[in-house]
Amino acid sequence: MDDLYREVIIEHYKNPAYKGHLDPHDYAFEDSNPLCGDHIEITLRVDGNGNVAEAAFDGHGCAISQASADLLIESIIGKPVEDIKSFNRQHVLDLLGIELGPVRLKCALLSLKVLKGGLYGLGDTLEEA
Amino acid sequence: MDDLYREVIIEHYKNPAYKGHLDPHDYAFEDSNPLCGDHIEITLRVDGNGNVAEAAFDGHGCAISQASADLLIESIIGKPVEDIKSFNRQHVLDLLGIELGPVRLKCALLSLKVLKGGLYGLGDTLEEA
Amino acid sequence: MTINVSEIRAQFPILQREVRPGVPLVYLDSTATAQKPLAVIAAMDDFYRRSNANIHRGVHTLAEESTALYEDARAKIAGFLHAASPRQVIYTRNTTESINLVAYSWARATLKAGDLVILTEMEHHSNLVPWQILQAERGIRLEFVPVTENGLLDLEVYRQLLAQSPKLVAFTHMSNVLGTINPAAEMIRLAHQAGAVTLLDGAQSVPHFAVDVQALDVDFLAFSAHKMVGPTGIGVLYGKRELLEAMPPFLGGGDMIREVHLRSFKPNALPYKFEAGTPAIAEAVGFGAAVDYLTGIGMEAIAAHEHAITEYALERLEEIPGVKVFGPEASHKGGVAAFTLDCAHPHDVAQILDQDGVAVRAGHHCAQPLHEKFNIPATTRASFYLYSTKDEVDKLVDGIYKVKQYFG
Amino acid sequence: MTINVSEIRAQFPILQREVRPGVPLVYLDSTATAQKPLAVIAAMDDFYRRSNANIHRGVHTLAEESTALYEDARAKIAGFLHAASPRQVIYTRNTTESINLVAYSWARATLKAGDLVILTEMEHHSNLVPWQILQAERGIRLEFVPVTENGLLDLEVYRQLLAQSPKLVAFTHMSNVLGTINPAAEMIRLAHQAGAVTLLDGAQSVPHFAVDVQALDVDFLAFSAHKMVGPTGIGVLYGKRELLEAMPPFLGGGDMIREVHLRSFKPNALPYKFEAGTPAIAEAVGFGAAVDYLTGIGMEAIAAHEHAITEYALERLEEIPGVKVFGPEASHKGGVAAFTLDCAHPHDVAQILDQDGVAVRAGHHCAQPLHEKFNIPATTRASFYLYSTKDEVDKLVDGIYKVKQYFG
Ligand SMILES: Cc1ncc(COP(=O)(O)O)c(C=O)c1O
Ligand SMILES: Cc1ncc(COP(=O)(O)O)c(C=O)c1O
Repeated sequence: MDDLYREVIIEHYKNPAYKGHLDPHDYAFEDSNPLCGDHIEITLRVDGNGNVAEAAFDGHGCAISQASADLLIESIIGKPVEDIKSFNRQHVLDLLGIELGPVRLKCALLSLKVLKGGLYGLGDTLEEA
Repeated sequence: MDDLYREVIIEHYKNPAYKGHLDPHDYAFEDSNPLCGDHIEITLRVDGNGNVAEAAFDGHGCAISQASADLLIESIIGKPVEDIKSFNRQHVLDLLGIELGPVRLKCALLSLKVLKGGLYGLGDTLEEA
Repeated sequence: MTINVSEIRAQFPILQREVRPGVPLVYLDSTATAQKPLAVIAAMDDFYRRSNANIHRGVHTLAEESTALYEDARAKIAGFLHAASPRQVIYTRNTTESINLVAYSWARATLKAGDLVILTEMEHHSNLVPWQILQAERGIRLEFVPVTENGLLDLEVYRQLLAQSPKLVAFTHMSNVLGTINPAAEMIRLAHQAGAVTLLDGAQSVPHFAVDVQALDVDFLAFSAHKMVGPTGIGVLYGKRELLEAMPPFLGGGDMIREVHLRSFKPNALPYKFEAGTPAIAEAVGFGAAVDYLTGIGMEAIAAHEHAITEYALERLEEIPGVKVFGPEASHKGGVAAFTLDCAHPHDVAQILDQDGVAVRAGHHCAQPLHEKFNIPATTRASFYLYSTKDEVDKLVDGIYKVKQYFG
Repeated sequence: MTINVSEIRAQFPILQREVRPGVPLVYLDSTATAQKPLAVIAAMDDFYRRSNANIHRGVHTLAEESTALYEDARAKIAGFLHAASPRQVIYTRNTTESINLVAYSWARATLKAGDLVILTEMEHHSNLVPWQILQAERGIRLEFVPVTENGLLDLEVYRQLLAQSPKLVAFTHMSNVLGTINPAAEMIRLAHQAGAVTLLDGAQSVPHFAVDVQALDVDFLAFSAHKMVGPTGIGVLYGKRELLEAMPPFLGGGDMIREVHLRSFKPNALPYKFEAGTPAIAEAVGFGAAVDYLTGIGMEAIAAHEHAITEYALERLEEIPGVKVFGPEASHKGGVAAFTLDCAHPHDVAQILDQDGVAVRAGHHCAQPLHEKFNIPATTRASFYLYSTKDEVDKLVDGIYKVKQYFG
């Protein structure tokens, strides 16, 4: 259980590298976790090759949701948008390096849900994953 | 339990003395037990002194409801209407001479409910009794 | 495909009971509610002793456990129905609330004055009154598929009614009085051809034989846990996803929302959109255990056992002078035998049977219009389940002879 | 007027549990749902093992027993509330359904476009969303009594709103976040003077202190069994008789009818008019046992115990740097302490507390507008009941210091 608050998570939570709002941006998505109110907004700029040039997240919530957003943004910069569409929950869990119960899983996956929901223009793609 | 079907009850059920419908009549009341569909109609003629001159019941239902209707009618003929208004559940149970669970009690009291409900012009006087 | 009834009976504590000293219980009232095996009772007991917490909103261990148990049960039920997703399984209180949910949410959003809803003459009050309320409120039109003398739906008239472009066809999969098992797949196919949405009252089918919502292609299915060896206080509405997604919320409150502000709210995703407030959590756990229990024994085996008992019961009942059993032959019938006895009222029959521990229902069984159709105020109904035995049928028959002694 | 907490704790099996090996449960989440004493668990267990049958319609022994148990529980609940008659006690699933029943039946029959309904800013979603749905459907007007900085209702504004002739005033007796106990008797008196009907959300009051519906003169009262050591799946709507009598039925189906024909029905008398379909029978039995249990200990003693714990908890929490507790002083407050910690999010607080077995809630506790008012997305909430101890408060405080180590 102590694992849940590994230093990397506390660190990304306290000092996120990608917190902010890009303006102008090519994509902006946001969503919140209805059960706890955690909120994430992601803004993206895409370069001519369809790769993510810049990205940032904004929002509020628990360490798990905010750290995973920061880690997720870090992991997508420079990646082709098409590749990002196939990111799954394991991708985020690998970034976090922890095991999570169902409720906290939703916190961890909120940023991925926002990202993929936005890229696909779909609401709930992830919850069935 | 065998008491429940005392001979007097079977007898009044099979050969009721007061089954029928009075026409003309001074009062006619009817009601049914929503839980089992037992139905009782009572018609009355009242004489100049406010006593019940003639009475009859009609309807269908179980032995308990029909026998108790017959016994109740027998018990009111010649009585002042004002006295009948104060008849209570014990009156009917004494006529039947048996103990009853809550469900069958409703069968036994249906005729009294019809009678009193009609005399008072009220629906549910008895259930609170 | 046979079941070991004495082994099964040993798992139901209440079947060990004596109604009065020396008088064992002969429970022939499973159509009203089924008895519960130890596995179901223990699952709920254990939930309250170990895991009880409110669900969804909690991060503590108990809340995670209870949420998992609650959702596992939903997944089990979805599997039992062959539903595409657990999200299509909405917990309600009972069959009745499930049907009302469709009437309040789907129907009020969809039906206009003059729209036709087809029901049948053999419906339980639960599948009549919600539509009568809507008729009074909205001016929809109700038509009824008649029941034939031998207790089957008149499918000729059904086809004629379908030609009038109904918006909804709502009917019972199995009658709780006649026992008739209606040809649901065929009726649903015809309804869809006519452009109607279908609602199946599965209160008596889901407990007694395998029901596959995808094979049936049914739009809505309603049933209750308490009739399928599960607890009281919980039922299910299954629905097709597109329909459920499009429906407005019904009850408002906690859990059914995504967000709430003082003057507005956004509804939650399925199935939560329709589950307002703290749900029947322990009951969901018990429901899951009930589904496990029935699956463990096998719905085919259960249906076969009930069929054998029903055949035997019809044979024995019909041999009693003055007894008239309602409904079709055993081949079209589930485990229900509703009958009249010429010399005695059903209430008296039931009361005298109770002296010998034989528990049957007497009345209109919440199907008063069907009784009116047959011109009888009430019937006595014996009904069977996986734990019923031929020996119990014999006790029923002996009891009826006793009634005849009193009244004959 | 004191209670023996260790004796009480021994009656709650779950409080003997270790969350993980060596980590005993410290359950501080009773506002979400209460734990259950053996008496309640056993009552339901026993019901399923001995008496289970469907109610009302049966004449056999089991049906009579279960009907009597179901109705006895209603009478106990009526007594607990000091209601004039058990007929005024309607079984529902939970507080949420009780409020929706009023919204669907009373309000839809009574309220017209433009009619004013007064709520408050501290309402649970269950007492907001039903009225928002009605606003969207009907065009009623909603106004909210504000919450002051120290967590009380602004009664000045309430009086001003009353001058606008509201048709309904619906408010919580006790906030599930702030713990505020509102002056219900006075608010109801003023509402009646203004000609309004009143609905009290008793989800947090009825479990925690004596509530006398006749003394309060309240028109409707809603509450849930699961928050008062009873089972999930059952709640109550209490109502004044004239109001309930005049209300149209809500859910249609079995038991709520007097008679049914194919095209019409007559509703049943109270309380059955509002209880459609097979109700939560075992749950009613458990509810009755819960009321007996609470009565046995005494609501005054329970309230006094909770008050002492709450005072102690506020004292200890406020001494932690960075902790801010919401809501009024202990004197105006029930057993709830919702707080924020400057360095950590409530979810993380709850998660870290869970490591030591301390179960608290984190989130908006279904009172999102109230959190918006205070400009916070969430709080961590510890809540107390008759089985809570000061020792448990100490463990909570120790846990918060641990959180500060992680995040400080
Ligand atoms: C004040 C208040 N109202 C209503 C509710 C809703 O209760 P339930 O979820 O049992 O319907 C709750 C409990 O969460 C509450 O605390
Ligand atoms: C065919 C049918 N439909 C509906 C119901 C209603 O079920 P419930 O009372 O569980 O809502 C029943 C059971 O009584 C039934 O047999």
